[in-house]
Amino acid sequence: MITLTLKGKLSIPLEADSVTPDNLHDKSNHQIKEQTVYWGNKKKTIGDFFEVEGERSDRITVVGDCAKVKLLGHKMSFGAVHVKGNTGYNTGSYMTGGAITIDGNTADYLGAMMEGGLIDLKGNAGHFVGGAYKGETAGMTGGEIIVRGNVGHETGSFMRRGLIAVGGNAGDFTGLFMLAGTIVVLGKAGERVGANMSRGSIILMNQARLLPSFLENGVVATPAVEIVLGRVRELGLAPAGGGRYVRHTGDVNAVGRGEILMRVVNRNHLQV
Amino acid sequence: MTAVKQDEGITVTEHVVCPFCATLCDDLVIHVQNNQVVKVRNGCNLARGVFENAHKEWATPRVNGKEVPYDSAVEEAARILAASNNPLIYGLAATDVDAQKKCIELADLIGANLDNASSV
Amino acid sequence: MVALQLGGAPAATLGEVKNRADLVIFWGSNPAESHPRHFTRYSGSAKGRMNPRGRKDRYIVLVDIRPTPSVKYADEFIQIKPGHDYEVLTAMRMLTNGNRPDMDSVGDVAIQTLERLVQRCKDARLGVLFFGQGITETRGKHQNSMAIYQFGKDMSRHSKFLTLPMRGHYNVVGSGNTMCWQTGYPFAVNFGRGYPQFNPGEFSVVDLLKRKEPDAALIVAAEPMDHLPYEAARHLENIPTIVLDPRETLTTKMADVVIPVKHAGVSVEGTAYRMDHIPIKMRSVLNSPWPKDDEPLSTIIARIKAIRKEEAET
Amino acid sequence: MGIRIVNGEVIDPAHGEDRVKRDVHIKDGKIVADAGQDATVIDATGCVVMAGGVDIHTHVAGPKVNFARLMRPEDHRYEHVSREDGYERSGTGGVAATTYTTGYRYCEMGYTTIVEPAVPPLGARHAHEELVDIPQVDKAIFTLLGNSEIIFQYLEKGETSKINEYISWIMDATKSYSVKIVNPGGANMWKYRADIHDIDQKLRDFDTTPRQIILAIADAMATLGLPHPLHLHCNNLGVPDSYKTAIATAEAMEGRPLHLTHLQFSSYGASGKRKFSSEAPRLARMVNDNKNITIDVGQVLFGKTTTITADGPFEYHLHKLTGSKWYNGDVECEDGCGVVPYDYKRKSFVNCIQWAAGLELFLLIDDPWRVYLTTDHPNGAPFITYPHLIRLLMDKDFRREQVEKISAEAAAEIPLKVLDREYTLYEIAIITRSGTARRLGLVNKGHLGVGGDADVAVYRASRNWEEMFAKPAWVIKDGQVVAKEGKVTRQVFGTTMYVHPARGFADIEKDLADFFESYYTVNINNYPVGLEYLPRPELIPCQVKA
Repeated sequence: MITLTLKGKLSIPLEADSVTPDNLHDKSNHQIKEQTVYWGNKKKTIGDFFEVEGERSDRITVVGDCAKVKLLGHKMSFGAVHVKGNTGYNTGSYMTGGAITIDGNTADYLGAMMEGGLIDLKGNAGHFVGGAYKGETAGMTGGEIIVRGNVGHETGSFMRRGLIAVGGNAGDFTGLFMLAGTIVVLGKAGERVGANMSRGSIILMNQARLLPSFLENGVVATPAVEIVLGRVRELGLAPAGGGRYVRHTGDVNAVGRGEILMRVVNRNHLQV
Repeated sequence: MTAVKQDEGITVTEHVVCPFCATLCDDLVIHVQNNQVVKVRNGCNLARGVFENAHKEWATPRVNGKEVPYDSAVEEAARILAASNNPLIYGLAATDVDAQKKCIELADLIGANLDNASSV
Repeated sequence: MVALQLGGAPAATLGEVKNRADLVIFWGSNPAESHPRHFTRYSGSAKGRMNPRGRKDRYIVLVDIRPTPSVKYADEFIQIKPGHDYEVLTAMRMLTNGNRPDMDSVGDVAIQTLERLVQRCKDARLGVLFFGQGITETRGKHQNSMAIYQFGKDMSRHSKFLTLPMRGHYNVVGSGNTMCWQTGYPFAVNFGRGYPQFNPGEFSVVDLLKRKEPDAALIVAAEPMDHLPYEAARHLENIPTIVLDPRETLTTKMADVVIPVKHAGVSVEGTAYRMDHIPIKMRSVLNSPWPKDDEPLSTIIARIKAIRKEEAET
Repeated sequence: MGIRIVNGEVIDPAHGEDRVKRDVHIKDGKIVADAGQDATVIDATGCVVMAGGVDIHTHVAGPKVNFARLMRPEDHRYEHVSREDGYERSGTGGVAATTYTTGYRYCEMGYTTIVEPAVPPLGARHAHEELVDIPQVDKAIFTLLGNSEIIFQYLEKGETSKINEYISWIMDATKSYSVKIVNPGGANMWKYRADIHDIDQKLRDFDTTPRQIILAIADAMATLGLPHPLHLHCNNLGVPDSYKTAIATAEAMEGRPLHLTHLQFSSYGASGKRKFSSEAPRLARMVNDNKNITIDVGQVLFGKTTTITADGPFEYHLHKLTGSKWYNGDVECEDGCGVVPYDYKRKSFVNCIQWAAGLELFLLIDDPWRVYLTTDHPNGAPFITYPHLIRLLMDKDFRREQVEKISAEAAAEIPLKVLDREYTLYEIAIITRSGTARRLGLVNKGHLGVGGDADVAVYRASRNWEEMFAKPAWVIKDGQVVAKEGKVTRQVFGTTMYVHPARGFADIEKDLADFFESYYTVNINNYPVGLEYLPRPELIPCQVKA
């Protein structure tokens, strides 16, 4: 186990993409301290900002309020990063494997462009969870992201594969330009869910106002949903089971083969 | 190519471009007397505002509120930016391309954040 | 800008509008007050090759959440419910693509009204949709612009159609262009690692200031104390702030260092880019005792290089 | 202080020198007979010494290139030039790289001169503002005139002398080097969502045809004595049977000098099972038979790129085909442009035919002085792939390996599979510098004779041509060493070359004033680009025939 403890409070952000098992697993304690991080416009080392305990491990624990620490677990492909606190922008971006657990909150772009692995966030996330960076036409292509709190806008934008499960509420444009994959929102979802989605599934446990470009396609009780929700439970969230879902297909302005499944609470919602 | 007429101390400049909005009208006729714009032809209200008020409230070189020689203000600016660990350069939308280029060069040199009004 | 990055757009210079457009739509834009001569020079009464009679050869539609002074220049005003631009545009895209929304109205606009508008676009010799801050600063932000561009691309399958933003500051397009050719990105760039990184939100001015991350600021030809949200601008009061500006502003009054400069386009020549990306050389009509702003910037660059060299030697 | 390059083998096709062991002397930015005793000595043992590369067609600056940068942040995110690595200015790469990065990369390949070939007059100021920010190389622009409504109006009235006068005026007003025509009449028709498909098809608004446009402009250019002849992107580019239009266009010229650009994109037929075939052999024969014609290839190489062209209708077609991002930018009274990302795939039949057709043009055109190496950057591939392309031309075994990797269906059909020709170093020097410099009319470039510009590339000889051309041991610009071992060591700025043709063919002042007033949105008095936009101007004289 490698433990990095943040020495003080940061006001200027730190880009810490060197903090991955891929980079640190074969390094001595001294070498870890010498690894590069970027603090504002200065090139610094991990040892400048963190107390470092342990060495040569694929398990990294980061302790402290790292809300200004960006890019933790960036591009990691194996091992585990456990953050006992908050994290900053781009946590777990481009990760291909391994697991990141965050006890606190995080900023925007959690797991952006993710290809594989697991991210478990106990608190809230910002915008673009599992999303695509600006201009990219493919976002998350694999892996799983669990957020126990709330998420911001554009969750899973341009998603191609994988699972994003949100325990709390989601902002607007969940599943924007989604190409495939699955998004589950246990709380309330904001406006414009699935805008421009071509394929893929969005499962909503509460009512949401959909765009005109989604067509209602009957009420279904599908085993596929139960399989997804089973996995979500395994990952530690607790969606209700066994319900029926109104199936909406769209976005007809895109390819139109996506689906939004909204859990039926009572019949009245159909007039909403 | 600018037609400049001298008439009772008034200089008239034609084909003037208005530096207010991105419509960038380039047919203004500006009359100047004693380094003040006294008449704006072809311009809208906003253009008139820009030119007719242009001689008012000129900024002066200052450091911490005190007027200083120009070079001292520039020197202080360099000192502040050289010492900064995370500078921000913002603006650019209301000046010309040469100044914009210099802002980018400076941002590149000092590792700054650089943004313009596009993001606002 | 972000919307352009997401998918591009069908665009043209404003002379195309002057010469050919027979349908002009303003959406979330109030040109009568924000761009007063746009109408006469390019989009409304301007006479051109196919529009010899000017205004009479064009049908003009205004779409907004409330009537504005621009309404009187339009043939038709469509009022939509605040914050519903995206829904209305979604319905218009459906109609363009041959799908009728299963509802009578969207965003308080009757589907029939939208159907008529879409048909006008399809029948146009050249249709143009100008959009302004009313759409880019409401719920959905850049996704609203994206919806406009998507509508333009959908409509391009049926007719010649353009979607053009009404940009504000006179050279905001120049700043985007210059940054783009030198860094690859039009705004929100960070050079902290020695090369340009781009991420709106992470590196854009309002977010940076709200998070109190910069430890010094250089403001060039802008008025953040007036234009930015106060919760962002107030961080400038807590850090060393340098301002280059021809005139006293709220920002110069607050700044630690004020460097007066010539006023581009008033007291010095220089290039600016029009909203349709055409560069024009500005003229000078007044004298100013101060240098042009690139001069103090060059001096600052030289001084910082010298300071770095001294530091390296000691 | 001068430089003396010793012990190298000089390849200088302009003077017929092929691997000649001689010293090259440099002083005051020029090649000289004797650099003097105090000259710095560069020991080029094991190296070949050539003039700096001259790229005749590369989209590197101006409005549409900047739209390509703007529209694709994802193109910049994964490649950068960092100040940490010692560069004066940082930047980002990808296929549409930033200006500083573009200059550094060209220099690091041994290129010292580049031409941005497609600038609409209204975009000239923008293009020049970008050129100022491209270091390490000399530069020039070509102005787009093939859809100029002013020329169309004069054509309708048969006012040839006014066309001469206008082109002379616009060359000066845009500080341009020559004229480019893209899809003559096509961009104008695109303003109605239409295109033009035959060189004798009439335009909709104007009583003229592509044939008339091309001939009038070519004749005007000859009258003005512009140093580079008409640079033409044919109608119907990129579609099956485009080769027929290219041949018809070449025949229409009736012996007038013509440069057909990125001819590869016009070399397709409609035969074979897929109704898409390479007709490069026919076009090569046409070039071999017509000494008035030169071409650059516009080679396609596999990978992701961004297509950028003034051919608006072509880009819309590509956007519909691929569903990719699409930017369209029509330019009032003048032209248009489009930008669409594209991915050339080894498994795509069509892309493989395109790849093969370019190589076939290189290998089947006999005279290397009339075929030039380009990728129509970035349309066929980014320019950083030139060393790879050189290896494809010089190494037939390598080429055969590459053929084996492409779509088997395409591999079975392409004429390329039977071509064994290998380019020599001497021929490579012609198609990358000596030939292009000569065709551009740049008498001081592309050679190592006394009086030439001291732009020199020293390549360490290797059997792996790709490695050799990717990292020259030394690059010298204007007599200074600016790169070593493929890395920029000194930032310098080259000149911008332009022409100033004679005037006085006709009086068009009032015509222009009326036209601008009626149809332009920019004041004619604010339209011309002044010399202040060229901080290092280099006037190249026109050659008017007596």
